[in-house]
Amino acid sequence: MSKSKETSTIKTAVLPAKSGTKKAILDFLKNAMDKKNFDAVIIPMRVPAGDSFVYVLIKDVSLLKDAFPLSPVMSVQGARVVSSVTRLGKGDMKIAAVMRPCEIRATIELAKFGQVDLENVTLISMDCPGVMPISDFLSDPEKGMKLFDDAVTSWDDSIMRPVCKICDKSSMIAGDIHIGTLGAKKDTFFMIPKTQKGNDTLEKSDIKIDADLDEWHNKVTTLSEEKKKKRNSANKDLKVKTGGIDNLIDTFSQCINCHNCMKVCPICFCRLCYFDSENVKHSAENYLQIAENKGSIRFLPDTILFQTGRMMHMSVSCVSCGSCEDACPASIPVGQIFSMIADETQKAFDYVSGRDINEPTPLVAYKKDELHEMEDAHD
Amino acid sequence: MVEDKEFMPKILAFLCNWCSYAGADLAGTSRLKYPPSILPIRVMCSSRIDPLFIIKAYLGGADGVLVAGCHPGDCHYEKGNYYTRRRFALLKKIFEELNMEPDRLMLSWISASEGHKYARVATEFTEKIKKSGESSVKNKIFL
Amino acid sequence: MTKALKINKNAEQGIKEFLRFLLESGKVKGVFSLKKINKEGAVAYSLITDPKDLEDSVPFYPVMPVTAGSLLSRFTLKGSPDKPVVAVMRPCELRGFVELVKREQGSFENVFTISMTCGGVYPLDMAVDKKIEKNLPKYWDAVKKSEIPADVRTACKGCTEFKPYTADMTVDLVGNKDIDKQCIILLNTKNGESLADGMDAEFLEKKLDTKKLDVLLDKRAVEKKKLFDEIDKKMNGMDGLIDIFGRCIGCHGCMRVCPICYCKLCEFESPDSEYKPSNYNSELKKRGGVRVPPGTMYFQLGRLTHISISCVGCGACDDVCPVDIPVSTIFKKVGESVQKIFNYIPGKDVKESIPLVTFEKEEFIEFEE
Amino acid sequence: MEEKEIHSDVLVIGAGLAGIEASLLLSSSDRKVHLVEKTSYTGGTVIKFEEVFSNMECSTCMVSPRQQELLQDKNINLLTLSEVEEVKGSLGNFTVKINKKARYVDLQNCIGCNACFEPCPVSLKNEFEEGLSERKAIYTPCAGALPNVPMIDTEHCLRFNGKECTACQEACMFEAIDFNQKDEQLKLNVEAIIAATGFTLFDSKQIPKYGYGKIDDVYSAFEFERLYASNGPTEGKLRLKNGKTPKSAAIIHCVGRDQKGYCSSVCCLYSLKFNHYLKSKIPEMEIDEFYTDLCIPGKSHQKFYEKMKETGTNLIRFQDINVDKQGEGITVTYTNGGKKSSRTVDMVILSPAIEPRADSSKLAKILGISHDDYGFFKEEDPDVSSVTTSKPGVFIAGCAQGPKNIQDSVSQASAAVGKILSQSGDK
Amino acid sequence: MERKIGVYICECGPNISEKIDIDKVIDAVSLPEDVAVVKRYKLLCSVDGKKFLEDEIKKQGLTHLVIAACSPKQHEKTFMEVCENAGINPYLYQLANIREQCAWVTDDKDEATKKAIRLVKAAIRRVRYHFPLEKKEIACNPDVLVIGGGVAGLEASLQLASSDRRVYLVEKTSSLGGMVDNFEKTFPNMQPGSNLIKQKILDVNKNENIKVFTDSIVEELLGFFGSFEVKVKAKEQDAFVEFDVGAVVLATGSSFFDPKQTPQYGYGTLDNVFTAIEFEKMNKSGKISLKNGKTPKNVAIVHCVGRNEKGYCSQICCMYSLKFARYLKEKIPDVNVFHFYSDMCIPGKSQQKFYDQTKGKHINFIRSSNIEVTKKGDNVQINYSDEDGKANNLPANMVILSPAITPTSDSSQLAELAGISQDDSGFFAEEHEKLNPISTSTEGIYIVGSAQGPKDIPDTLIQAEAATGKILSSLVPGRKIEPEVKVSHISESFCIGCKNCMSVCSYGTITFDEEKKVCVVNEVICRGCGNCVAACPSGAATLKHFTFKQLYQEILEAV
Repeated sequence: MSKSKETSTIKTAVLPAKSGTKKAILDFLKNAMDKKNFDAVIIPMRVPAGDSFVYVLIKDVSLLKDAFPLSPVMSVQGARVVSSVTRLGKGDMKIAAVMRPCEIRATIELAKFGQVDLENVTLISMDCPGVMPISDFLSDPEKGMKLFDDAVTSWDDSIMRPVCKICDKSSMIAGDIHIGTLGAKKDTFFMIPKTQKGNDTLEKSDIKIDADLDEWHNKVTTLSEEKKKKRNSANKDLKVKTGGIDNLIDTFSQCINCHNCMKVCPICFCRLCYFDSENVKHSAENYLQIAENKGSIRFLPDTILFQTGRMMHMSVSCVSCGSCEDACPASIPVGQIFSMIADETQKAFDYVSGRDINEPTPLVAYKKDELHEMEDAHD
Repeated sequence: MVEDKEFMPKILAFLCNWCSYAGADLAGTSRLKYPPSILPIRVMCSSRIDPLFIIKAYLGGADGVLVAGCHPGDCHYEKGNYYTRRRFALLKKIFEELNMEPDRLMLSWISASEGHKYARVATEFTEKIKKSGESSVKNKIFL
Repeated sequence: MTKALKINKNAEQGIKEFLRFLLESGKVKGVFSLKKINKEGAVAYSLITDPKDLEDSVPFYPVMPVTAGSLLSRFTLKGSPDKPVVAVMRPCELRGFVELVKREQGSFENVFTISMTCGGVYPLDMAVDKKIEKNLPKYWDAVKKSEIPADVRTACKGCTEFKPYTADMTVDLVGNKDIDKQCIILLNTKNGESLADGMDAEFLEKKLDTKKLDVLLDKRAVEKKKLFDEIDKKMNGMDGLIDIFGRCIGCHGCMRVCPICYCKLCEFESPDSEYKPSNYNSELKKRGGVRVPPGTMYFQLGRLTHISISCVGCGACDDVCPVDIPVSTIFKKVGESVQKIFNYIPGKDVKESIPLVTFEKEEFIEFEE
Repeated sequence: MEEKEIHSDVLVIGAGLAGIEASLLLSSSDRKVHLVEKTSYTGGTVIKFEEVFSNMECSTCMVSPRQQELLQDKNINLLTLSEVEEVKGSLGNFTVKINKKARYVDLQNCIGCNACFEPCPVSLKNEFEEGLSERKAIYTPCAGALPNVPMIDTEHCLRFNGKECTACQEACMFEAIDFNQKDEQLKLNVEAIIAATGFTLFDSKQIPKYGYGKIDDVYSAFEFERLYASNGPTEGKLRLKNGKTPKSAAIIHCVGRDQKGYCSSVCCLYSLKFNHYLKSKIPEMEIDEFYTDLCIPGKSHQKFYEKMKETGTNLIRFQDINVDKQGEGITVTYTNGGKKSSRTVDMVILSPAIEPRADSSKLAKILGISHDDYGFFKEEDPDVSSVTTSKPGVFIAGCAQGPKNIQDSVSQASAAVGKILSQSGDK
Repeated sequence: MERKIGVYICECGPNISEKIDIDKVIDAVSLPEDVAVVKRYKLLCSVDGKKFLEDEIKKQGLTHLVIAACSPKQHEKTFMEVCENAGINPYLYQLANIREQCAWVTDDKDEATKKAIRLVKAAIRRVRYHFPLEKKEIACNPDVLVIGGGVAGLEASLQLASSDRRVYLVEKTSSLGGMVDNFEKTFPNMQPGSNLIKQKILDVNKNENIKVFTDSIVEELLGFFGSFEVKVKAKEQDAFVEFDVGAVVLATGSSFFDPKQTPQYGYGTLDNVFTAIEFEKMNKSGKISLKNGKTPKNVAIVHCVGRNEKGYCSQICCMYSLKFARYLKEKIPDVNVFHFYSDMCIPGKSQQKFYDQTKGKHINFIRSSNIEVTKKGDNVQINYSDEDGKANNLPANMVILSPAITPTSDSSQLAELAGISQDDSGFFAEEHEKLNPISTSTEGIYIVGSAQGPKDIPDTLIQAEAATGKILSSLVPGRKIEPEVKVSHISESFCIGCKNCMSVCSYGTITFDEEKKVCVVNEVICRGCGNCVAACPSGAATLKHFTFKQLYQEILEAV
């Protein structure tokens, strides 16, 4: 992947969207496929029952018309989708993946872990208003559609996932091309190439990249500043609520160890999770011993171990997408908690998950002169 | 211009090496004729046929799946086909319950000397499938 | 007539007293029971060794965070306890465990079981902000009257197997007017009797009042029929399945919490089930588009072939499904019909072998053509 | 005649189940085997059968894997259309003369496509099918015969009767048909010999009262086997000569027992098998089993008998019996304990005794072994071993030694191998 | 190394080429990049054809081979050899049967061609997932354990023992000889039974390659064909003798039905009612007499005692009952003998002659049923229904009961010890009733004599000799065993130890590792049916050359 440029200096294309951005994006994709710039597209599509949206890999252009670039829900995190398509080989198809910024960031994280091969994939992100909690949408899909459409125009995040409400990276450009709607004049939108690949793609589609980016940029900056504030205060409250082992235990007291959070997490890519492996299974006598030390133990005992262990494994790569919270049957605010932790751990390594594919993940790299605050003060 | 031929189903036939595959061969050496719809897949024993294969074939768009083995009691491996029969019964029942065209699945015992039976089964099953028409699963994308 | 133990306290206090007796007398080393584990009153299964900790135990609390069957499997998989442990669990949980034991995933060695005539449990999402707590009076009232408590799990509403098969002891709850005065524990087995032996309480000959049970049975049967008829309308072939399972997000939570699914690594998460680029190519060639990740239907159908024969209809899968797919209703309906053809009742008898690893020489002729 | 000399280890005569078993065992102990078979195919009599008692297993499925194994076994030199003409020498060093008749079809080149049948102008009754269907002068006995290579019946082939016919040769794309093939005289040196030449059935014509050969729809056991066989002349459809489906049948046991003077030990059982055949094809059929003493020895056979009884069969004991044509039907008149009674049926199946092959005494002479009063090869002493003969190094197995079921034939075959291998192992 | 698949289509003269448009097939399957070459040839199985293939494989540097020709039954091996000669692993090839199951059964040439294309494509897709399989060679122990010192065990031991093969003969009683030793004479030749046995016992005892254990039982038998570990324990001792063998012969004989279970015969309650074996002993002792020392005048011999109870005909009862008549005639010339029988079962070429010779004056045959023996004064009386069902009776001094042959009381322990199964009657179950009557489903364990089912001495000897045939031909000293290559394998990391596979396996191939709690396949005895694979829910079990992937890919291409 080619060297990325500083956002402020790059140019953008401005495209017409007479009959709505959605239509315009689909037209762009159609045309790109007709031109053979892409052989296939990864994009959300509404399921026949209409009660959800899932990702499909489309080769037949005629299917595009039913596609839904900006779906109201995130049933599966896009990173898992790209991984499923490319993990065992880049294949011989050039693929465009139209996803949300957090999905693209997770994709890039997975690429760093060898779970994704981006050589033939062009990542297209877009300004994200957030997604609705899937259960909210399910309860009344048609109402959900309506609410979401309004939210897209009003940019009101009240119906979105909790983590979306405090997401300060909803317009972060991490992929090859970003679709900007913020700050765009009526009936237009931006197509912002970030990488060489992005540039070439647009050029191959005869799209001029001459406009500059300020309106979008300003709008995005103010928005993310706002969100950052909300985020910090939200995290402060959350810390109070969940900080300290007792609070933590209380918070996870409803956990039923179904590990759904892990299964849907775009970063948890292990085939067999350590916390499902033989290593965590013990003999009855062992369990009884532990119980006898305390008078009684909750069974299974390792809830907190699992949660903290998972933080260890993935928080530096967490993209705060909130899929885990959607999938939790015990309505634990797991997404918010992990997102909060992620902020801290990533700050510690001055790392932003999915920001840049050339940025190694913190735990497989080191700097000679860092993290002294963690060291023993005197010596 | 291509004149559109009548619908020729795609039927997978899982055949055990010792009886049914030999029976199918005998149909050949006896020059019996049956529709080209049948595509044989050879396994050593019908008990190798994991119900998942049949599901895969069905989801993959097969219009029909035939499972054939030695007659009960004749299994080259003593009792394999008894298990085959149970697994098939299970799967067929599931398909019935889901109203998922159970008639697209068929179990038949065909011995090495039953070339005629193989040809007959192949023909009749094909006719049956032709009546039920092409499997709609072929062009589903939300599987 | 079986022996029974009568403790003159309400059912829950009574059973707790009995459990305390078992721990204090050293007859058992530990007790498996639901227990309040924090001030919010969250309830989870616990392994209790200290009598004092029985205080917070709530053996009959109408919620099933995890099926005790899976837990006991986990508990005994790597070796049974040296001394007896007693577990209080619901009939379906017990049947689940029996199925697991048949698959070598656990053992009854030194594991004694107390079960009950079961009124059902509330779905998990009611466990938040004390919803269940508030419902308790209504719940017990319904149980007394052999009625189906409002808002219990769908699976429970239509459950006709609410009387345990292999429990060492059975607590008489359903249709029992006196549950807030007395606790009747039937001692079904030698183990049961020997445990109860020495308990300072009244021993008597008693058996369950089948009439009262049948009252509930009939109501449940009606509910079940309703459920099945409803789902049957939806299960019309592949299109129906796609409508039902289309929104599945592939978390496989249903499999993870299922008391029958016991594999280290599910076949549908194994390398064999992964798509190579070539697989995608041929799929696209066939259909023009393909859902990613693929294999939603393959997973559901495959899991049906793997577990429907042993499905105990506990409903854990419903509870855990983030997108409210009526998993248990489907698995239970299919399950019951396949169990019928093998005339097999999962969890009824630990010595009865699983239909798919045995056979009759003359059977299922009707499936051959 | 040209002469060839081959050196090798054991000679097995007869490629039926016993011969095959012996050959495969010897081969797996790295012995070279010469397997001499009189006919053009392997498998012996059992491949005539659709199913075998008492578990009604499909016999083709049972035998063909072994035939395949046999054909692909490099240690086994299969000599079809061959007969032993002379045996000299003794244990450890026999010299055997073999007359190998020409097949006129090359075993290497022929791929078994059977393209040569159709053009052949000659049509004859197919002996393998008991004359119930036709074959050409170039033919294989039945579909699926192994080796799947036809032979030319020079007795009827026009070309070998002075006419200029090359129809089959022209039809063959593989230069497999070679009219210039010659009969060969082979001389073999072998250590030991196993004679497993099998049996034939008593010819019911010798007893006119059974009406066999005179009355339609009176069948001998072999005919009925082929009638029922799914690879047989009627594809297994049971029809009367007039094309109608039989409604009733009589199965008559012990045909020729008195004449032969022994109980053939398998007739009762294969008669019960016939009963099963009939019921499986025509359940509502009325069946009479005429027997004298029911002989169903062994641990697994009575169950079979009882199952058959459940299907509702008339078991009739007789001392004397007569079969006559009676209008449409066939009347079976019999006496039991002096009383005379009769039944009328659509078809009659005769279960004749097992007897030695016509040429068995000739072969016994060649081998230098004796045969008993009935013509079966004579064992040295049944209490020592029923596979050793008066001549060291010459062993006998299967029905050539006496009537027996498949199980015992196969056992004798491996017993003979046991004898050979333990003899030559040093003691 | 890069995959290079070669596809060769056999014209089989006109057989394929006239029914299938081979060139169309070639075009259709040539596309994929890893298909290096697609060619047609007139007859691949011919000498030239094989030569052509070998050269092609070498010249093109092929890694995988797909042949489209006739049935694998016909020529799978042929082309495997070609692969080996050309230096590629024979399991890296797949045969598409476009003759028997395509060209020969399809009228329409277009359709046949389409089908052929699918078949060949499926084969190509499958072969991509093939991996090389290597033949294994396992050293084997030629020694043999024989359990049971009766006529069968002795015969087997004598034939097996040689300078390079030790035989261990274990007999649970104190002496060799077994049942036959009780018989004064044996039918039909009326030779002294001892002749038969004595010499064998002498030979066994003086054979230094046979180690005899009397008064001993086999305590433990572990392992598999080629290497069994044996523990033998002498009665009233704790010490074990341990040794290894390659094969085991079970010649543990049979026992008799106990007439006490059928009171109507008065056995045990009435004097002068004897069982067959009691009579044999009495006769061998030299004098046949009644309890009161008198000589019997009228003797009844009752056939088929216990037949209905056991549910099978014991095959030899009629014959030894006739023999008893002979005994009686020899010792008491003027005795009257009455045979009470249902059906005279005298199968085989020499039996009827014996029967005819036995028949005659004073020896009567009464076809009868519902037999009951009662007391009548000092004598007994046999009440019976005759052939027409009429009730009738007959007084006698002595009654001899001919009971059915039954499995020995310890046969179920032995079966468990050896890991073999028993049939409904309790006799050891053979692997295949016809083709393998002396083998069991556990390879290397053989069952001979009446332990496998009722039979006479000649048949017993034959089975003993047959067992030596099997053993001598498969366990050749110094030669290795070559087990099947296409066998099951269970992945330790995925196996959850539910034992489904063990329950469905017919050959005791799979064992359970108690340490790791996983199932393990013994590749030496696996026959490769794949039943265990379909029974495994975790995908931990797989069958080499018929793996999930291989079949699954074939399926996907086929549809």
